[in-house]
Amino acid sequence: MLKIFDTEIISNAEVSANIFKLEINAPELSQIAKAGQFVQVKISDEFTLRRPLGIASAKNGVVKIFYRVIGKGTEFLSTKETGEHLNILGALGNGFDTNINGRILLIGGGMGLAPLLSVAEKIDAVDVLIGGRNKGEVDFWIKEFRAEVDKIYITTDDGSLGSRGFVTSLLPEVLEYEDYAALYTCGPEIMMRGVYKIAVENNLPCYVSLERRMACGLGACLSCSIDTASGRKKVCKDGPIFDAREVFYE
Amino acid sequence: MLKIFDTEIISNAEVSANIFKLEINAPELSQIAKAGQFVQVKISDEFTLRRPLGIASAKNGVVKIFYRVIGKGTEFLSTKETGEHLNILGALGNGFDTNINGRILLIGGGMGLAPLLSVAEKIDAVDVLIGGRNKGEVDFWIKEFRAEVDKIYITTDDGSLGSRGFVTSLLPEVLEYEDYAALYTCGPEIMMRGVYKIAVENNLPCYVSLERRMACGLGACLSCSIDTASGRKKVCKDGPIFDAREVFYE
Amino acid sequence: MNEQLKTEICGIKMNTPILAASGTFGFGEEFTDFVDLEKLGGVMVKCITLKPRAGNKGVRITETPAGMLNCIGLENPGVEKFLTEILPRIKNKMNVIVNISGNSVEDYGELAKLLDVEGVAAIELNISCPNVKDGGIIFGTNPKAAAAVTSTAKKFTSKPVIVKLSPNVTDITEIARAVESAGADCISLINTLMGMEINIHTWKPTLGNITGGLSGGAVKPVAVRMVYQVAQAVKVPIIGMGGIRTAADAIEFFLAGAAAVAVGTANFANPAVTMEIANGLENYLASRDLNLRDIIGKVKI
Amino acid sequence: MNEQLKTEICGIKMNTPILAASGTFGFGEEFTDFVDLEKLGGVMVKCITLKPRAGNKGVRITETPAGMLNCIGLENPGVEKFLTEILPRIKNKMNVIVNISGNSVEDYGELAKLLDVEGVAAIELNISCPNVKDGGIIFGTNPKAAAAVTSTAKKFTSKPVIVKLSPNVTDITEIARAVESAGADCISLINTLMGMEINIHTWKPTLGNITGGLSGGAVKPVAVRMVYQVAQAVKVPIIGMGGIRTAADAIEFFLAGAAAVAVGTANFANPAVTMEIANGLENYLASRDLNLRDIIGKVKI
Ligand SMILES: Cc1cc2nc3c(=O)[nH]c(=O)nc-3n(C[C@H](O)[C@H](O)[C@H](O)COP(=O)(O)OP(=O)(O)OC[C@H]3O[C@@H](n4cnc5c(N)ncnc54)[C@H](O)[C@@H]3O)c2cc1C
Ligand SMILES: Cc1cc2nc3c(=O)[nH]c(=O)nc-3n(C[C@H](O)[C@H](O)[C@H](O)COP(=O)(O)OP(=O)(O)OC[C@H]3O[C@@H](n4cnc5c(N)ncnc54)[C@H](O)[C@@H]3O)c2cc1C
Ligand SMILES: Cc1cc2nc3c(=O)[nH]c(=O)nc-3n(C[C@H](O)[C@H](O)[C@H](O)COP(=O)(O)O)c2cc1C
Ligand SMILES: Cc1cc2nc3c(=O)[nH]c(=O)nc-3n(C[C@H](O)[C@H](O)[C@H](O)COP(=O)(O)O)c2cc1C
Ligand code: FES
Ligand code: FES
Repeated sequence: MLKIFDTEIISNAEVSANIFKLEINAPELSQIAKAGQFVQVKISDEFTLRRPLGIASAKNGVVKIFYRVIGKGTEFLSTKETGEHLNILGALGNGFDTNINGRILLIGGGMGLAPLLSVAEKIDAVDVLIGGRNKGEVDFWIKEFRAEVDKIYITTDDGSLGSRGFVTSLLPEVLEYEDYAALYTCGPEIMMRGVYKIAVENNLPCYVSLERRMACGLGACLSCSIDTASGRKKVCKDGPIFDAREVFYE
Repeated sequence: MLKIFDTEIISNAEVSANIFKLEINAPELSQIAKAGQFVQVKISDEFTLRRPLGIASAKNGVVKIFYRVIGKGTEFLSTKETGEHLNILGALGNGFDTNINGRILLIGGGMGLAPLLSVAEKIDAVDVLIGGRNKGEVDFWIKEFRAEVDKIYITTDDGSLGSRGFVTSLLPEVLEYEDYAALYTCGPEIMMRGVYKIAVENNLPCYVSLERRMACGLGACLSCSIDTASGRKKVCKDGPIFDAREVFYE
Repeated sequence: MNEQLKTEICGIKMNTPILAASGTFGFGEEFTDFVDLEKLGGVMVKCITLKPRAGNKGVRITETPAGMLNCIGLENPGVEKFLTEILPRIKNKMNVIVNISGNSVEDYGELAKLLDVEGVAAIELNISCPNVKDGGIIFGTNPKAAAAVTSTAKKFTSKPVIVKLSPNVTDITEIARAVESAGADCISLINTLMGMEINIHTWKPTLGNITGGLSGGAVKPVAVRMVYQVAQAVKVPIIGMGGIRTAADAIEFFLAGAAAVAVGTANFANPAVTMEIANGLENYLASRDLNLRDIIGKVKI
Repeated sequence: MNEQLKTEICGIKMNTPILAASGTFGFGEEFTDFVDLEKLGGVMVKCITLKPRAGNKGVRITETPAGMLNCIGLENPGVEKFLTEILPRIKNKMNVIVNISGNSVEDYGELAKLLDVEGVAAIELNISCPNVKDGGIIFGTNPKAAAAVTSTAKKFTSKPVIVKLSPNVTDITEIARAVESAGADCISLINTLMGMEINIHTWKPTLGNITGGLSGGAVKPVAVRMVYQVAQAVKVPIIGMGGIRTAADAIEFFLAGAAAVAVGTANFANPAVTMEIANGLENYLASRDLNLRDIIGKVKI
């Protein structure tokens, strides 16, 4: 059952340069939301389209979202203040499987860590490999993940925190330490393809969270259609979580 | 010298049903503004056009505006709060002559009282004839005019305050009590025409403040052009104040 | 269901004169959490072609001032799958109006014939596509081509044929008259205006297809004007669309001459918007003690 | 004045490639408190006709989603008064580009001749007006009529002739090619899209003239698309306009193929906007170490 929720903003604060953490009061949504699902946020009456944002946490009636200001919509969103209302459509998409047997490794780059946080929140045996451009971009993620995961591995492009390089540089090493049942990844497509390649080499299931521009978010408009090994799919409805084999098949 | 002012809202409160009093901090504008001039208010980035509103008072660095909520622009304006900024273009138009010898009678209907208040503020020998639909619509005007004029005459359509009827019903009587040097009027066009007729009968100069839809407010776009006895004129630049003989000549 | 809003357009009984525009409402099912599909006058489903199609590559939508551009293209599962898998699922839930596109006049005929089945309320000819077989000109920009498509479709179906006009023309009334003469039972308009956006960082067109169709509030004044012009030019009923977001917008179209209206882009901002428009229209009429027919085409000139 | 933005278009030396669009900027003088007129590439003054005209009656403008409709009509003091009273006042302050309108082909010729005087930088033919003398069809919607107006104007003036295209056509490139062949030195586009609004309380069209011209942000995607199409079709320089509000918008037009741009409706929200756009453009180019010519028409397809 999808719904439009009239929620109230608890807080909307910059946690790193141009990255905001938004907390909204949304009891019903927080109950029904599955890890890896997303919402369509109405920015204001002046915006023709809603903006898709991942649910990073849904707990105790509160839904948390992390977003980067990249254009007009997210910029306007960043000006909203505590107490203002936010119209939200959700929860959308399929979500990650949170009933898997065994330990899961979450691998996220940049804002891709948002949906992974909601997975960490839901399952116990879970570690995270965090990638970012620099210390500032990963620091707040570390704080968010600390309580939810066992191990945190960190890479930064500039080496200002953790090991220098990309998540794909560190991943093979991480996979040697520990046996994982599956890899869940979200971030730039090139990163996810890299992760998938390593997953294949290690014979591990790999699930990815995809991003496409979306209008309806309901599977109606075909803005977000993609080719998969089993035909055309809609990222908003059939995804955003896909078995990497389905989408990176070529 | 016209300017765009970045002003701060001191208050923006409903003073009667759907009528708001807006006070802004605008030292320079308040210095240069002449009675009867107006400003073009930028509602927000989403509005293509500014909205013309009369300067009702310009004193001690504060500019006061009274506006009725009638459409999208004024509705949005009414949601602005103390401390928010307001982008204002002004001061526009010619304004009333405030150096006239002798007593002036101001005759205003509804929101037409706004520019007349700025006249009352600037000259001493002045009375006002206030017209409105009902008590609620004139009460706050009485408060505003009290300190600025000598006599206040009141009519309401429903008789709930002052005499029942229109300003034009009471006007002939008022003109009997006192000798006026001129009539300044602003309000619905039909009312102003009525006032002009009585002025002619009494051989009195009559100045009217006109309203037309405006885009530029600078005399450039011809949105507000009118026919006058001396050719085409622009209400925004050649007006909004006109000798009634010029505009009601037919 | 409110009686006041019931209407009938070329034989299609509608509970309200509010429809969902093709390409924005899927097959209707996607909106069941927000919309009582029976309360819609009909759902103009995503365009159907003879063969399944994947549509355009790359970015397919972008937001523009008070509007959006789309270049979905003709992605659809093809008429066969529509008839066997989709139609049976949806046919009893709403008036199904099937929007069809072809590469040639014959395509339209074939589609019209295949769709002449129970459960299809009407077919809507999307003529904003190029005549691939015959020079590539857009059917909807040429009165002869538009008429040819219309008369061919009419020949092969017993269903009402709605012809959906492209606004990218010099004289919309010329096309409207041409399709009326060719037998159109109803005219719908407007389809999208052709537009383009360029990304100033990458210097590439934002959309995968370079250009796309402009829709949403931005186009409303153009749509109202065209509905008004076409209403003066033809006798068949008109389904008006283009930028409708509120009941007030819809009423403008009725006054301009539309017998019904369709809502497209506004469904994205608010999936329940069609219901709100129906309610708003009902209130407008009730508060003035009017029937729907009292406002259709009643703009005072 | 920044050297980077200097340019020359059909012989007109411009300090920046940012112009003010006809009808939105008066005769330039009205904006001197906000704009350094010399910093503009030119001011396309309000259209001038042979005789003085009063324009349309009734309401002349209304705001629409991200845009506006206007039906000012051709109000102007007439060419004589323009030449004797206005031109002497403004000619040394800016590049004066005179926008002209006529009721017949001959009118354009006569105007072109009368305006072939010192102080006029160029004339711009507004061909979005009806050929009153010859059936009433809009010059700009017919390639032959557009070409006739162009060649006649060219015959009677030594000034560069800019032809301003109407977007209300099926194929903008057809008109562009026709006026280029007829001798146009430059093409400007787009003029306004024809639109309409109906007041749902009074049931009357909002505008005194029933329909009006749509401009502002809403039309930008259509304008960018048309500039792009015309740039592929002709060799003469293009002055692009339609919905430009920011430097980013202007850059889109340059990438699409405009050699200069004009700003219209945005002057109303911000009378200093042309200066802000010029500065923004300068920063964009400087930060990338580019010249203006490095971006013109450089959209990557
Ligand atoms: C399922 C999903 C979940 C997402 N979750 C998050 C998240 O948790 N945190 C976060 O920071 N971002 C997330 N994004 C990306 C986010 O939607 C965009 O950054 C945002 O829409 C940009 O809007 P804008 O108006 O600021 O940018 P503009 O560039 O002005 O937007 C223009 C249009 O493009 C679309 N668009 C632009 N960038 C993207 C993008 N990367 N993905 C999809 N659409 C885009 C916008 O929605 C809008 O329609 C997610 C995207 C999807 C599809
Ligand atoms: C010189 C001048 C001074 C004014 N002073 C005042 C004042 O002090 N207090 C006050 O309440 N109102 C005043 N008005 C009227 C005020 O401008 C309109 O009520 C306001 O613009 C309505 O905007 P809207 O968006 O709410 O209405 P909408 O109807 O949504 O506006 C649509 C368009 O029409 C224009 N418009 C609508 N009504 C009017 C109108 N009556 N006059 C001019 N343009 C209109 C708007 O500016 C806008 O461009 C004045 C008008 C003028 C010309
Ligand atoms: C994403 C999208 C897809 C569309 N697909 C189709 C289509 O397949 N067939 C068609 O005839 N019109 C299509 N249209 C046009 C709409 O049906 C409608 O005519 C147009 O968008 C104007 O209405 P609106 O402004 O309310 O959206 C599409 C529009 C959008 C926004
Ligand atoms: C109020 C107004 C008056 C206009 N008058 C003229 C005119 O006299 N001649 C002309 O060629 N174009 C005229 N135009 C069109 C503009 O010059 C411009 O082509 C159009 O508005 C698109 O640009 P914009 O969206 O930046 O306004 C007018 C536009 C407006 C808004
Ligand atoms: S966003 Fe509409 S189908 Fe996915
Ligand atoms: S509002 Fe532009 S000339 Fe008066």
